[in-house]
Amino acid sequence: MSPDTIYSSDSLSGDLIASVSDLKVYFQSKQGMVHSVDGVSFDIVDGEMMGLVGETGCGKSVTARAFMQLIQTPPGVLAGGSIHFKSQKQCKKCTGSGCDDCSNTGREIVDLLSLTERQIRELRGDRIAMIFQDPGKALNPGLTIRSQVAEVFQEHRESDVFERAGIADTMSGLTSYLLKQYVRQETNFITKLLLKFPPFSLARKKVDKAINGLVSDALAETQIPNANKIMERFPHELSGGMKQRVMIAQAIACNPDLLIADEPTTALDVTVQARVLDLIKDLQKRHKTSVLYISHDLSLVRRVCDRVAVMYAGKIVETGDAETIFINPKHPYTQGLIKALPSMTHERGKLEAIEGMVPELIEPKAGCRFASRCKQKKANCDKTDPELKAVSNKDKSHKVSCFLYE
Amino acid sequence: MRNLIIITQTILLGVFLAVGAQAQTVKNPGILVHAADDEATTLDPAQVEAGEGGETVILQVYDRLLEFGPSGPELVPGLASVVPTIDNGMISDDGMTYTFKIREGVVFHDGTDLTAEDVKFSWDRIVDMDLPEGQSGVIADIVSDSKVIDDYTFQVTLLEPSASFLNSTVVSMAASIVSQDAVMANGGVVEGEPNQYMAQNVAGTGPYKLKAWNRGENILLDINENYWGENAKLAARIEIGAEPDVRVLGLRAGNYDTIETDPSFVADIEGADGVTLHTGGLLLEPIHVGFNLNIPEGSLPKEDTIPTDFFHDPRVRQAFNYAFDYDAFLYGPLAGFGQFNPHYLPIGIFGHDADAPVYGAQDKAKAEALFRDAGYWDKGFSVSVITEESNLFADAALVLKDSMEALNPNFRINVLAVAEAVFDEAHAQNPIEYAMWVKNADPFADPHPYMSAYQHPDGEWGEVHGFSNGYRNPEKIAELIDGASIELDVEKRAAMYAELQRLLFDDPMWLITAQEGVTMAYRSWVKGFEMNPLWPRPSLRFVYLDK
Amino acid sequence: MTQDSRTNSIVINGLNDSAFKVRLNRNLEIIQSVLANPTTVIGLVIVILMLMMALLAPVITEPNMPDPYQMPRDWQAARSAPLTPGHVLGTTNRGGDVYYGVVWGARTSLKLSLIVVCLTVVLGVTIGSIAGIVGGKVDEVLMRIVDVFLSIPELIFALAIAAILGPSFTNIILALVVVFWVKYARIMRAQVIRIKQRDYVDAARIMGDSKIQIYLKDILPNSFSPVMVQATLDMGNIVLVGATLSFIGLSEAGIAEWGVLVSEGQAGISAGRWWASTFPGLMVFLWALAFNLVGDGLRDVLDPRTETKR
Amino acid sequence: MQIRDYIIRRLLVLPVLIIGTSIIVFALTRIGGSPIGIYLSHEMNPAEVQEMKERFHLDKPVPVQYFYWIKGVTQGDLGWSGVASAPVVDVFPKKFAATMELAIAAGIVAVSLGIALGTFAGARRNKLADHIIRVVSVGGASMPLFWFAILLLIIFWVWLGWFPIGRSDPNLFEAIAHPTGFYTIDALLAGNFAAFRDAIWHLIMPAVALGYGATAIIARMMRSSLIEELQEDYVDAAKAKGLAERVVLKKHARRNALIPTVTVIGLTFGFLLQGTVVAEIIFRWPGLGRWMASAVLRGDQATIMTYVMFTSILFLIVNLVVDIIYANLDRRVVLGE
Repeated sequence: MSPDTIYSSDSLSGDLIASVSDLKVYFQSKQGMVHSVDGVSFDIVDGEMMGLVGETGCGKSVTARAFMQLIQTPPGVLAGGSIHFKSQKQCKKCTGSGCDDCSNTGREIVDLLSLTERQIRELRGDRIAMIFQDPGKALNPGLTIRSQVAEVFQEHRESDVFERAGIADTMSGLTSYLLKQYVRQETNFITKLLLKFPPFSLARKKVDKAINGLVSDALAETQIPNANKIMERFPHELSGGMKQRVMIAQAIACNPDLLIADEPTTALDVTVQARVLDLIKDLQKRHKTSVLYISHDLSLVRRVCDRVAVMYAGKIVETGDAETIFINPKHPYTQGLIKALPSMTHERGKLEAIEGMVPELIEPKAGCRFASRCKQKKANCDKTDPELKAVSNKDKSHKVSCFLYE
Repeated sequence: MRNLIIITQTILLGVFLAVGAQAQTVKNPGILVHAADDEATTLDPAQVEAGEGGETVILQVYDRLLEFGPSGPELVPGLASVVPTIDNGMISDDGMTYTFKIREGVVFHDGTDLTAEDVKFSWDRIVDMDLPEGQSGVIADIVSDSKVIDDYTFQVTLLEPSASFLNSTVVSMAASIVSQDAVMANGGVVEGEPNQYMAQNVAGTGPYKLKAWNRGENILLDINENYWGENAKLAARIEIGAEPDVRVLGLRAGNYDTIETDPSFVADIEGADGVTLHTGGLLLEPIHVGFNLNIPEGSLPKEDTIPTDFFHDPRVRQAFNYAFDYDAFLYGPLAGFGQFNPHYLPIGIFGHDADAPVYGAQDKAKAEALFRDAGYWDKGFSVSVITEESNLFADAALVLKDSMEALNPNFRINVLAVAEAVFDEAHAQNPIEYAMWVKNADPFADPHPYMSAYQHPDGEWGEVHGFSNGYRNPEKIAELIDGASIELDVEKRAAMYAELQRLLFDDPMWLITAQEGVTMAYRSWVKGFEMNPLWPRPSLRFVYLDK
Repeated sequence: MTQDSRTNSIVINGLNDSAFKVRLNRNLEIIQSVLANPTTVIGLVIVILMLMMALLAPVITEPNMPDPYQMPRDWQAARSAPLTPGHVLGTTNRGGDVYYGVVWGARTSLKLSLIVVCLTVVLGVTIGSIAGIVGGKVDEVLMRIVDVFLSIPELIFALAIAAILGPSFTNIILALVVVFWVKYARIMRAQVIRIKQRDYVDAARIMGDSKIQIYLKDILPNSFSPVMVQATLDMGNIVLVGATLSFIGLSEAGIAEWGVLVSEGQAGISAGRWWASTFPGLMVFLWALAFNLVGDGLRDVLDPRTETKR
Repeated sequence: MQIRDYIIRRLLVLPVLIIGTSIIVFALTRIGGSPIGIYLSHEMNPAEVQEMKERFHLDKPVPVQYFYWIKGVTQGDLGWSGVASAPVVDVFPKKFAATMELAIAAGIVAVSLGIALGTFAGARRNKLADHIIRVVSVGGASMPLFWFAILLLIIFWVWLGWFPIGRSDPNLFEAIAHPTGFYTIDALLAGNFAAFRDAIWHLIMPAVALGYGATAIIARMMRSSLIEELQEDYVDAAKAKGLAERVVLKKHARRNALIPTVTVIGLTFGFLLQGTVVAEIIFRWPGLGRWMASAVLRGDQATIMTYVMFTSILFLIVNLVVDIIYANLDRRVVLGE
C-alpha cells in the first residue's frame, strides 16, 4: 500500500474500496458559515474496518452522511473534495480488463459526491449501507419491521423477489406491469385496487410471501429469534438491541461493499453494546465487507477496527493502525483522548479530561483548531494550519497533523 | 401534486363551459319566484298577526267576502257576490245589519262546497279561539251577532254603527273563509290553543293552493285550477328570508321575478338591466318615534337623565318634532321615496286633510325656542331610544340622534338597537320602561283604527303611554275620535278628522318620521304587475302575472 | 450576539448583578432574533401603523362630537363613491364616512382587544395558577370547568352570550372575556406544573421559600413567554371574532367599528358599492394578520417546543 | 389496553361535560331575562303576554324551567322556534343536514387541499412555492370569513355570475325524495344527474369560502409537521436504503406527519361549524348557522339553546373520535397528561 498516491489522483489503488479526499462540508447559519468538515482525507481499504473517532460535533457523522449524499442542501454546502468509491460495475473504459482509470481493478470508480440522484440511489442500500446511531429514531415508528426491511429488497432485488416467488418466468403483460409497480412501490389508486382482486391478488400474494421469506432470512442473519413474528411488529414493540439488529439486517441485506456504522452502539445498554458490536464484527468478517465505524469511544474502536482516523473540529488530526495510535498517540488531542479513557493502567479516579471547549466552527481562522486547548501550543499553532504528514519515514501509514512533529 | 393541477384544470374548464351556457332568457318559466321579507309564522287566519309574513300567503290561498281591488281602496266582491251598500239594501238604514250574498258554486281546495255555514264558522272560529297573537278583536270588537239565513246568505249585526266595518273587518286576513269540514276533521276549535293543522295547511278557496312549505326556505303555491274566478297563470314560489341586499342581487341576476324591498335599495335597482322598479303610492304604516307619558319611576336606563314627566310638556314633544331632520331621513334611508305626515292619519286614507299643517322641515330655531321655554336647553338631557336593529327604524333613531346632538351638544340620544324579540317584549310591557321607541303601525283601510289605537287618550296605546297626561285637551280629542267613528255622513266625518289633524299638529303625541313610499321591483319579463298598499305584499291576486 | 451589544449591556448594567445581566442579554437576544425574521418585521410594521392610526385618530380625522366612536353621518351624502370631496373612501348607506370608520375602527379595535386581553390574562392566569399550585380537587374542578368552556366552539359561545346580553359593544367585550380566558388558565396551569417539577424549584423549596415566594420568584416570570405569545395572537383573534359578532349584528347601532361597517356595506355590493365593506374588511384582515405574524414570530423565539430545528 | 382505558375515561367525562354545557347554556339564556319576547309581537298588550307566558311555562321559577327544558329535551321536545315558526325538533333535521353537507364539503376542501399544500410546501422548504403557500396559509388564519365570503360573492356572483347562491334550484329538488337531506346524495340516489350537478354547483362557493381558513390551518400544521418529520433519522435511513424521494416522502414522512395533523383536523371541525353561521348568512344557505343567526337577532332562545347544545356535543364527540384515532395512529403517543 502506498498512501502517498491516494490524495492526488482520481483513482484508487487496488486494495482501496473508498477514498475521501479534502472533503469540505459547511452549513449555513444565521451567524455565518459553519465549517463542520473542513478538508478531511482518508481511505478505506477493501475488507478492513476503519474507525473514525472524535467528540460529538467534530464532523464525523457529517463525513459519514456525505458518503450517502444525505446532507441536506441547504443549509448544508458541499464546499469541495471528493469521495471515490469502487463500485461493482465494470469500468466503462476498459470493460473490466483493467486500465489506468480504474487502477487496473476493472471496476468503475465513481465520485460519490458528484453522482446524480438516480445513480446514488442505486448504490444506497445496495453497495453502501448505513447503520444509524439511534435505532429507535432510524426506524419509522409507523411501519412494521417487515415493510421496512422489505423495502431494501424491493428496491434492489426485484428479480430475486420474483424468482423466489417462482413467477419470474411466467409473468407477462399487465400482471408483470402491476407486480413491478407493486414491488417498486409505485402503485397508484387504480393499480392498488386492481391488485386487490384476482388474478392479480394471487400473484401479489406470492410476491408477498417471497418478500417475507427474504426479510425473515435477513433478520435471522442477525440472530433475531422468531424472525417471522418479529417482522410483524412495530419498532416501539422491540427492545433497543433488537431494533439495532433490525437496522443491521436491513443494512447488510444486499451484502454491501461498504457499511457505514454511525455510532451503532451508543444508544444501547452496555450489555447489549458488546453483543451488537460482536455481531457487526462477525458479519464483517463473514461477508468481507468494508466498514467505516464511527465512534466517540476510542477503546471500542481499538477493539474492532483495523485502522483509525481521529477527527477534531472538522479535521483529521491523526490516522494510522488502531494499535499504533492507541499505544503511541502523537497528536496532543489523541493523547488527551486516550488519557481520558478509564483503563487498567490508570488508577481509579484519575481520569484526565481535556480542558476547554471545542472551538466554534463558524468561519474559523487559520491555525490549528486544537490550539486553544493544547498544552504544548507553539507560536505558529495559531497562525497556520498544520498538515497531515507521516510521523516517520518508517511508518508511512501513521500520520499526524501537528507542528510538534515537523 | 399532479392530481391537484388536474383537478384545478377540470374545475376551471367546467367554469368556462358553464359561463358559456348562460344566456339571458327567462329563468324559471312557468313559475313566479317572489323573494319575501318575512317567514310566515302560521297560515291560520285565526292565528296570524297583523302585518306578519303569514298574511301574505293567506291573501293568496284564502278568499274573503270582499277584497280591495288593484286600483285603490275600492271594495270589490269576493266570496260575497255583491258589495253591500245602503242603496242596494244590504246594509240596514241604521247601519247595524249587513247582509252578504255568498257566491254559489265555489269549491274549497279540499273539494267541499262553500256555503254560508262555512262563513259563519270562520268568523266564529277566530272569536272562539281568541288567540293572543291573533286578531280576534277585528271581529269581536265590532260584530255582535252573525247568522246563516240560507245556504248562500249570511247576515251580520254590529255592536254599534261603524263607518269602517267593510274596509277594516270584512277584508282583513283574519276574516278569511276556511272550510268547516277541514277544520273539524283536524283538531276542531279549542279556546286559547292554536290549531296545528291549520297553522301549516290551507283549507281555503283562493286562486292558489299550498303545495309545500319548506320552513325558512320557500313556500310553493300551485294554481287552483278550480278557482271560481279567472285562474292564475303562473304557479308561485315565495322565497323566504333572504337579506334585503340578497333579494336585490337575486333580482338582478334573474333568479327572482319579484322582490319586496325598501326605498334604501332603490339606488341599487334603478338602471339595472331587465329590472323594473315599481314606485308610487305610500305604505299605510307611518314610521313613528313614540313618547312615553307614563314612565314608571326609576325604570329608565341609567344613562337617562330626563324626568318621568318629560313628555307631559307639549312644548317638548313639539320641539322634538321641529328638531328632527326630516330631509335626512327622507332623502337618506328612504332615498326620497315617501312623504311627511305629522300625525297618525296616513296619506291615502279617508279623511286625510292635505291642507293640514305638517312638520316637514327641520326648524332648529323653533326647536331651540321650545326647549329653552321648557327649561331643558341649558341643562340638557340624555334619553334612550329603543328600536329593532338594522332596519329603517334604526335609521330613524340614528337620524333623531344626529339631529338632536347636532342641535345642542348637551342633548344625548342613546340608540338601543335590540333584537326584535327584546324590543317586542319591552314594548309589550304596561307601562313601558323606556322613554322613547321607534316602530311603525299596522296598515288599515279606515281612519278610525289609526285614531283609536294611536291617538285616543283611552285607546289601545293612548292608555299604555299615558296620553291623558299630555294632551292639552284630552276630552276634546276623545270626543272627536269617538264621534267620527260612528258618523256615517261622509262629509261630516271628514270634517271631524280635519279638525283632529289640526289639533294633533299643535299637540303631537308622536314624531312621525315619514310615510314610506311603496317600492317593489320585478323583472321586466313579468307581465301584469300591480300593487295596492292595502294588500299584504306580495300580491298575486287580481294580477295575472305572466312571463 | 455581537461584541457591541455585549459591552452595551454591561455599561447599562453597571452593577455587578449577573442575573440581571443575563436577563438583559437574553431580552436583547430575543429582540434580535425576533427582528431577524422578515415576516415578523412586516407584521410588526403593520401593528405599529395600526396602533398609530388608533392613537392618532383624533388628529387625522375630526372627531365626531359628542361621541367620537359614533360614525359621523351625512345622511344626504349616503352612498358616495370613494374620492368624493370630503369622503376619501366614500360613504356608507347611512352616509357614514368610510375613512372615519376605518380610522376610528382601529381605535375601537384597540380598545376592544386591549380590554379583553387584559381581563382574560388576569382571569386566566389567576385561575390557572390556583389550579396548578393548589392542585388536587380544586384543580380537578377548575379544569372540568375549563373543559366545559372549551367544549363550545368559541365563536358560537361568544355569539350566544352576546345575543343574550343584547347588542352592545360592552356586551361583546363581556362575551369575548368569557370565551377567551380559558386558554390562559390552561397555559398557566401547565406552566406551573412544569416548573414546579423542575429541580431549581425544589432547590428553592429546600432553601425554605414559601409557596407564594416560589410562585412570584420562579413560576410567574418563567410563565411570561407563553402567555405573552398567546396574548399577542389574541390581540388579533379578538378583533376577528369581535368583528364577526358585529357583522352578525350584535354591536351598537352606528358605531365606528369594522365589522359593523362591513355588515352595513354588504347591502350595497350588488349595486357596485364595494367600498363600504371592502376597506373595513381589509382592516380586520390586516389587523389579525399583523398580530398573527408577530405572535408566530414571538413563539418561534420564545417557545422552544415549536422552535424549528436546524 | 391503555387506549381502551383512556377511551373509557373520556367517555365517562363526556356526560359531565354535556350536563355542564347544558347548565351554562340554560343559565345564559335566563341571564338575559325571559325568552318570551320571540313569541310576542309589538302589538300585544300585557294580558296577552301573560297568556303566552303560561303557554310556554315561562311563568314558573327558573330552576323549574330548567327541568321543564331537560324533560322536554329527553322527550324530544326542544321548544318552539319563533324564527322558524315551528317546533325546533321539526325544523332541526333538515337544517342540520344542510349545515353538515356544507361543513363536510368545506372539510373535504380543507383536508385535501390543506394536506396537499402542506406536503407540497414542506417538501420544498424555503423554495418559492413554499413561501407562496405560507403567505396563503397565514392569510387564511387571519382572514375574516365574512369578508372573504363577501369578496367571493362580489366576484363570482355579482360580477362574473359563475356560481349561484342558495342551496339548490328548488325546481329540480322538488321532484326528488330527500331520504338523507344531503342534496348531493339525494340527487345521486334519485339518479338525477342534473340535480346532482346543481347541488355541487351551489356547494362550491360556500365550501371554498368556509374551507379556506381550515385549509390554512391544516396546511400550516401539515407543513411544519412534515418538516419536522423530514428531519427525523428514519427519513435519512429510508433514503439510505436507496428509496426514491417520492416513496420517502409519501410512505415514510407524510404518513407520520399526518398524525399530528389529525388532531388539528378535529379542532378545525369546530372552526368549520362556527364558520357556517357567517357562510350561511352570506351565501343564503338554509342551514343551522343561518337559523342561529336569525335566532340571535330575534332573540329566539329555544333555537339558541338547542344550537349551542348541539354543536358543542357534536364538537365534543368529534374531538373524542379524533383523539381515539390519534391514539391509535401514533404508536409513540403516551396517553393522558
